[in-house]
Amino acid sequence: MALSPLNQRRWRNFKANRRAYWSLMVFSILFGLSLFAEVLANDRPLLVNYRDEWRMPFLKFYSEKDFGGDFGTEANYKAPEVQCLILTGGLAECFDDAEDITKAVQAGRFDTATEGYQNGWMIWPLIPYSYNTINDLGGQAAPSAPDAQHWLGTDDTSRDVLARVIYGFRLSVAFGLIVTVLTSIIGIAAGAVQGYFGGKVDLIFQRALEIWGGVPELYFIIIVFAVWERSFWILLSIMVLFGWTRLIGVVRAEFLRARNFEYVRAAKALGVPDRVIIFRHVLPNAMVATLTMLPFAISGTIGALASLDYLGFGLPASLPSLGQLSRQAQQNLQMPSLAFTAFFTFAIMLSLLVFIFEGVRDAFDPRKTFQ
Amino acid sequence: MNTVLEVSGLNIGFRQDGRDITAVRGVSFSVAKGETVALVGESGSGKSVTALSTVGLLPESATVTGSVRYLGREMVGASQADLRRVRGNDISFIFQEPMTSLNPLHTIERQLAESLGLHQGLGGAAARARSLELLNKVGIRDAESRLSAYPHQLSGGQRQRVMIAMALANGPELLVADEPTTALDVTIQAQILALLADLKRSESLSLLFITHDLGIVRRIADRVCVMQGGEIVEQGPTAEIFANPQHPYTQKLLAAEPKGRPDPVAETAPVVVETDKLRVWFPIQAGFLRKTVGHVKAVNEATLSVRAGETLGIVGESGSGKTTLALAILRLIESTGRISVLGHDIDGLTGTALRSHRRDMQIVFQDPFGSLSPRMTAAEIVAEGLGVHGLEPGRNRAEMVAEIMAEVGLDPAMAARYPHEFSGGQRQRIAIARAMILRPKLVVLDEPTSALDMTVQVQIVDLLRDLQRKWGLAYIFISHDLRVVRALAHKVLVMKEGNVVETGIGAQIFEAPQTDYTRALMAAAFGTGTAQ
Amino acid sequence: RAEDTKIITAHGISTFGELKYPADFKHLDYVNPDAPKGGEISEWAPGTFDSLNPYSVKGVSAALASGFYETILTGTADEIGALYCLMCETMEYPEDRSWVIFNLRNDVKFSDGSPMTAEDVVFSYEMFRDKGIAEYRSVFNDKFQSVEALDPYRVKFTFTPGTPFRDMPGTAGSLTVISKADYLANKRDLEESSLKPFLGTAPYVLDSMKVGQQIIYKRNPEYWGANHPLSIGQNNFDRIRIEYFGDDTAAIEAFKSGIYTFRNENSSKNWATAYDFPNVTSGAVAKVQLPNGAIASGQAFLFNLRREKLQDPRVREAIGLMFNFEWSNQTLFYGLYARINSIWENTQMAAKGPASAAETVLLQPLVDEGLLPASILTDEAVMAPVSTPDKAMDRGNLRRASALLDEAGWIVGNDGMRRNAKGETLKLEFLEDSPSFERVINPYVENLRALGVDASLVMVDPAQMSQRSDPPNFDFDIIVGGAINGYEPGSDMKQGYASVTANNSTRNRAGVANPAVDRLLDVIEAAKTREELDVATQALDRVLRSTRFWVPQWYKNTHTVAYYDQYAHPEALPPYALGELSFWWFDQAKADKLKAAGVLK
Amino acid sequence: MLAYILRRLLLVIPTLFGIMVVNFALTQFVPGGPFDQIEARLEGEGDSIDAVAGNSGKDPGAVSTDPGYVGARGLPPEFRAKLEVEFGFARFICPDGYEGNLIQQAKDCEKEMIPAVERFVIMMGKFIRFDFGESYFKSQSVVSLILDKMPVSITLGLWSTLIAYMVSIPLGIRKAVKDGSSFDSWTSGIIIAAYAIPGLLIAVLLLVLFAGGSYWKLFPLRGLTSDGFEDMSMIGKALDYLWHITLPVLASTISSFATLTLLTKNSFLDEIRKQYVMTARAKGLSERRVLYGHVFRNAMLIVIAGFPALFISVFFGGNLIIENIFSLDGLGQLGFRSAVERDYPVVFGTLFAFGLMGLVVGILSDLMYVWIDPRIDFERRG
Ligand SMILES: Nc1ncnc2c1ncn2[C@@H]1O[C@H](COP(=O)(O)OP(=O)(O)OP(=O)(O)O)[C@@H](O)[C@H]1O
Ligand SMILES: Nc1ncnc2c1ncn2[C@@H]1O[C@H](COP(=O)(O)OP(=O)(O)OP(=O)(O)O)[C@@H](O)[C@H]1O
Ligand SMILES: [Mg+2]
Ligand SMILES: [Mg+2]
Repeated sequence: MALSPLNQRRWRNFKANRRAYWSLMVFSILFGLSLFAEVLANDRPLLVNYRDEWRMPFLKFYSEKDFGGDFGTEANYKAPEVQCLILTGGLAECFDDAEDITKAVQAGRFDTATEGYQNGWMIWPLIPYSYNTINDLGGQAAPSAPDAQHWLGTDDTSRDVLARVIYGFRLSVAFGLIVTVLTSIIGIAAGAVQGYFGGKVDLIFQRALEIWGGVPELYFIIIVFAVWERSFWILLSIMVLFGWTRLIGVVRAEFLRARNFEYVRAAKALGVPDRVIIFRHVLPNAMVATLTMLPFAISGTIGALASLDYLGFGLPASLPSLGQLSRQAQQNLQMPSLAFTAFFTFAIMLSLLVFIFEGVRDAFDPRKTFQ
Repeated sequence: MNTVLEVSGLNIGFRQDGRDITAVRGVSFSVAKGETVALVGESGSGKSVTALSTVGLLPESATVTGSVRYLGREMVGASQADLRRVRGNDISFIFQEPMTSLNPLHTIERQLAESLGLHQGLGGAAARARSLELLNKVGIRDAESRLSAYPHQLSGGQRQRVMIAMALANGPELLVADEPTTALDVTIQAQILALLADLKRSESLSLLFITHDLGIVRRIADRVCVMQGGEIVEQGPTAEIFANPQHPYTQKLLAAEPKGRPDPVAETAPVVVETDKLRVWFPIQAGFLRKTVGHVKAVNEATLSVRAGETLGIVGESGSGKTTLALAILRLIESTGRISVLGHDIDGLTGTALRSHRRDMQIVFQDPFGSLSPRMTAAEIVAEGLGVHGLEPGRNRAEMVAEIMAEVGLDPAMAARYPHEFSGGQRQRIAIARAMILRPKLVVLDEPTSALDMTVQVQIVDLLRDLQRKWGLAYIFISHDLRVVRALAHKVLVMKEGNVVETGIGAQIFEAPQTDYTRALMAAAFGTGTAQ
Repeated sequence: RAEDTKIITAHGISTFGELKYPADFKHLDYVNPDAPKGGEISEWAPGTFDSLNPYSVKGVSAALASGFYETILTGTADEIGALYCLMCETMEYPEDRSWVIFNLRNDVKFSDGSPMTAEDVVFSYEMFRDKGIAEYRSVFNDKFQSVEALDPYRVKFTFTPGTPFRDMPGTAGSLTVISKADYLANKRDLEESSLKPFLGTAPYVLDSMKVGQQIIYKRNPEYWGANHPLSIGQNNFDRIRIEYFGDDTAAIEAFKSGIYTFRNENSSKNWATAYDFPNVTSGAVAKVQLPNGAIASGQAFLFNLRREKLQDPRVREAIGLMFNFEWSNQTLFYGLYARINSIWENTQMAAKGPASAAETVLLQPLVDEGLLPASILTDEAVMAPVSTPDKAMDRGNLRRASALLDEAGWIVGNDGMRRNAKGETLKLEFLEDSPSFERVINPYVENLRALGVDASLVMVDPAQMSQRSDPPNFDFDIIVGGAINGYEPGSDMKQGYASVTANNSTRNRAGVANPAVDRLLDVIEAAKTREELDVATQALDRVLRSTRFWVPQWYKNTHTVAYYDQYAHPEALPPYALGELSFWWFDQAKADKLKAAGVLK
Repeated sequence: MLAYILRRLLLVIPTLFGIMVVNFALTQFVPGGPFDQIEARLEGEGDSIDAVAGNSGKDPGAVSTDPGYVGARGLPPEFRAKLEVEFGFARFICPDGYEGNLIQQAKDCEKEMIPAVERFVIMMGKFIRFDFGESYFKSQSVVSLILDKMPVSITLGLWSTLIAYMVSIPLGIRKAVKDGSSFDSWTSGIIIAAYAIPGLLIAVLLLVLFAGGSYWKLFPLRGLTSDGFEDMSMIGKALDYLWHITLPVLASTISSFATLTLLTKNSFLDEIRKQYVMTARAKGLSERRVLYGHVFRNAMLIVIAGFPALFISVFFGGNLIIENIFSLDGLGQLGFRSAVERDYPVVFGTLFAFGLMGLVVGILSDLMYVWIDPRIDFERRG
């Protein structure tokens, strides 16, 4: 896609702001990586060689029976019995003494001539836990401190924090981005129309907004959740429903002012349709607030999700959300690793976003020059 | 005679989208106490930036090297505190674009009083009295009631006079005046110049005067510097330069004058625009609740008509309602009275219905800077109308933009710049290009040549005439420069205080003005103005 | 007719049989009769308060707000079902307990010094009947026929014929008595919240309060009953101070800095991690576990037995097998809890081992009628399954559970989910409103999913929770609830387990409806002696547990308390109360030491 | 303008009515009602605020079992009927000529439920006279309840708004002036970090660190005033008050710097290079006066546009978490509690009162736009 000269200039300007440019790179890489969370952190191996057959459990369902076990339910790859079965090609002895056999096989001490033995192996992801894997802590209580197994420790349900951060980052950022994009589009459009046209449109629309603003979110959520099951998309819709009004005030104010400017009159004289005037002439000059707010809107949405969690109306309990992490941090001050993780996750994410949007602002600022 | 300002080896460059542009190269000149130095030259030659550099007012993107000394103190690279001490009190500024140079949210009174308070410690009633005095001096009528006005409620010329009043408020040593009279009618202009001459005499005010009006230069300047392409190509005492210009550009400049007379229009040519008793009254509001306490009768019952291929010149003193009338005709402000364009009554139309007529009527605003979207490039601005009304078949947009830019004398290579990266005259030409690219039937030109040097002015006048000949355009031409009006206008309409005092065939009015007012105007313009 | 029946006159009454303390007892066994009086004890309470009227649904009443009042009879902490005369000299009742007369003491004084008479008792009765919370209203309206003052110090309660009289004299004696004169004179209202307490007779009166933050009670030096045998060695503190905190962390911090001095810890996490501050290590704060002989709550996951998929006991057993209490206790609760096996855990009423002979007598007929399987007579009482504490998933239990589900027709499909013949998955939704349960239920859900059960946790808000879990909706699969129990099970057990209540009682959320249980409930209600009751309850316990209507959870069999070391308690604590506010006492010497050490101000 | 203001004022009525209608309609669909709440209370179930108050650290458990409970089949019908009448959900229809206390003698009369529409009309009738009734669960009128909670909310709201503005605006301006410098970078770092500390955490951390028994015991743990406040001198009172509010105000402010500062910075950046600023400089004004005297007013429109919303939210929204942690009794708790407990008189009363206030503030803020920028009007355009 070819960029217009102006956009090229903007892109150059953006790149000239090193901080913004690198923030964008880092953020994209982080988010990109988190899109592959299943490969990074999973309690199913990436690749299993069982009796010379290659299987990819992280993509496909295999029952324990498929590995010579006795349950038809999904193989629990973390269980010593299953690991032993895979390594030995399904030796029945595994049911009795899985751990010893496993050790023996790994140390090469195992008698390979044993009836039915066939060597197997499996490749684990870097972080061999998923966000909902319940870990055994060998006698410790959850939340546990960071150690070699769990680099960021475990949470109060004994799940791996790092895995949850990775999955949570993906979920929360996706949630935040979608909500913010939708609310901003709607909010800016609504604010723009109100501020630009003024008069009755403004008068009536504003009243409608005031009425909408009076709707108690909590009741609304309760009602919605009484009817539908709690889910990512429902929560997202609710957030959009209540979030889109946030930007309207500032956008409207900026438009009320900007519509009086001479260049708007000039555009009108040219016969430019209102729609185009709004988007091409006024909006770029009325974006300050919007661009400033956006990074905070994204992290604010994630935060709002946390407070909803806190009140008991958040995402389904089984999903990993960053909000939950901060709640746990607050309730488990005795385990500072949780607080640190929560803080750094939010701080890094937010700084990246703020810097990116600072760059965007600069890119759109005609008078900004870089040395 | 001691030197007040000494500029030597001044270089100014701008960073623009990663490249360096040199705007001023090796400029050196000096201004002595009580001396008036005129800076003349091509539009875009670096006059304004040179002037701005004297007190360090250039934008961040500028790099300045060389030396500017004010009373022996180095100004280039001086600290903000030092600069501040000099600004306003010692060196005052009149900016080229008065329309955008006033704080839009402060009243006139406040802006004036601020200067007074800052350097003279005047406050309250004293400041008010002094403000009134200043406004009267610069010829603002009914100054008392204007004090509480905001800039947007003033006409272009009135704003310019406020600027002048502000600059003179503190009795500066050196006044840098960047085209201070462009928006003023001849009578006021004369009054201002007299005022300056007075100050020069009584307080030995030094003046760095930038202008395109060679008449003025001849009248008030002691010395002249001629700039072209960022360099001073020639400088010397005024009389010498005028009598014996050395540099070819100077010669060309002195020779240039809008010449010719309008071609006659066929009686049968269709009427393009017609108004009947057009009236615009602005409410005067007072108090927090903004009750309307009276009206500024900006335009009273203006009736006019323009045919295809015909030019209607509108002249009149500053603040007489010319701009307002123009805006009203194009339905850019609310008005009462009939307006018909190409036979359609457009006074009741709104929205799309009105918009479909817009292609046929275009306007060049008096305030070109304000009328350009700050976040769009020149190319986008010029091309915008094409996007709305469609391209001429078989041509592409970039090509058309380049062509029209060349026609108005702009380098198409500058098309990717933002408006603030141009000089005043260049911006004015962008505005002209934007209007002309659409080939409308009617063009309203509100002082389109005020910021242009003679050579470009001639070029623009020729262009306008060409286009008119070729496409049968109708112009409404507002200007204070009566020579340009004479060169272009078939008919002339004279306004005063919102009323049309006289209207008629151009030649007639110029030759035999009917009213006293017009007579005075003519006398000021042709009699005293150029007689010397 | 009165002459026909024997009238019993006594200093107290027990539900069954004898009272532990004779009429002339000097003091309770578990108190220290020589305990010094004085000092202050302070505790915390969560949230705020805005009322001192604990008898209204309005307002949030302050902690211990009912401490201003006494009842005619009072119980002790080492005996179940016994009530002794506090404000009466003696009580009279016929053998069938169809009425009771209290001979009031004439030295009982309200805290303003005015005497308490029969008139106040009748007035209190009437007030609670007309304006009390629903609980009182229905008892007083339905079960009391009349209440009359026979003379200024004699009051008679007659019970409505047809009600089970067994507990009625006790219920009557448990009436809180407030002053009529004060109530009328000051236009008080039992239904409204108020910051002025009614006038009562109790040993403590209001000292001062800061609404919502702090309330201090002080011992009334003029207390009428200071030498009453029931109060000897009790009410030892001069002042009882309650500090309110909105937040648990704030509360702990307040304890650490000595803003209050006694803390009964209810969080295992705090117990394990919060008590490592200097005053604990130095011994200035004592951190002790004291035995708790109280009955365990019947806290459990309750199945909704009305759901078709949950009607097969094998399914319920399989689900129960997947709850790994041992792992949860170790990993989530710092090992502080004990497992509940029986509904009457921690009492002699819990069924143990194979049915005893006495139980068999009760159970045999039910087996004969085909209401119960014969195995109930021979099998040991069902115990909660034991799992490994080290692994969240116990493979042995998984195998057993799998077998059970296979047997019940829930077969594992190609996706690892179990389906029945109709192709439905075994959906099991945990409905919960308390976020603190999330960490407990989530591992359980994961275990269940590993079993092939389509389990999930659904969080709702409290209002929705009660709407969905209450009659008539009962719209849940499994919730956390309490299986009701009690020291003296009686007619009230029907609320929890009888067929008639299966579809309309909030006490029987599980929807237990089993004819054998119904029959045993009748036996319990009719029990005449403690032994009969014990046996019948054991039998009921055995039968109920065999139905696996629940997945029992845990209870705490100790009191975990921490306090600034200036309090002392009798060597042997009674089983049913910790009693820190009443029979513990202040040790001035130790307190002085703490003060000297700068630990407390 | 006057006409516009009049129009706006008139529109307040239908708007407020609309807000009430929507809310009333919504509450008809909310599962659970005040009666469920009373039932829950009688069953001794947890306090509504419990889950939210950090008390969720408590172990799951302690389901109360109280064998003597008799309300197991829900509320006894007469009691419920009485409550329904008291709460305005029903009325008694009594035989002709019946005299006496309706509520006491409920049994003689028929209970009739009042249809929702009628209830709404009755309620609005009272609200118009500013009669907001009495809470279902407290023997206190809604008005006095709100007044009781105001000190806390005003304290938190006023101070945190003030501090936020007083810090953010100068800071933002400075950042704009020094855009791109290292000062700009590290201040950004700090305010972002402050924003990033999860809201739930900051209050607890402050409490534990600066008020708790383990680290520095510098500030009190709860409340707005100490014991014996009444007896203090004026200065003592002021100091005591400030001492108490330091931590809660800090906790509620710390995250608000980020947006406001950056907003200020960015709007300044937009204005600071405009032509009129050059004029101001050319006058020889000091940088401060250029920034505060000229740019400020031009740049601040949006900062001010956000103000009414902020005002409403800090004053009437309360801050549940901070109120809880510092044991303050403010509107945050009241609002949440009444919503969860379905204490409708409080819910609607606050909604009406604050809704009205919000609308008026809305009008004022629009007028403020005009006052800031006289070019602004609200006429139809386009
Ligand atoms: N901010 C800027 N960035 C880039 N180029 C600029 C900038 N400002 C001015 N220029 C260029 O510098 C040159 C000199 O501009 P200047 O405003 O001094 O012209 P001028 O002589 O005053 O012309 P005019 O008579 O038209 O006002 C012009 O070519 C202009 O395009
Ligand atoms: N928005 C407004 N509100 C109030 N008065 C206004 C407004 N706009 C213009 N005026 C007044 O109307 C009168 C006519 O103004 P107009 O701009 O038409 O003058 P002009 O003839 O174009 O003058 P100039 O030659 O100085 O540009 C002036 O007195 C001006 O002050
Ligand atoms: Mg210039
Ligand atoms: Mg004009």
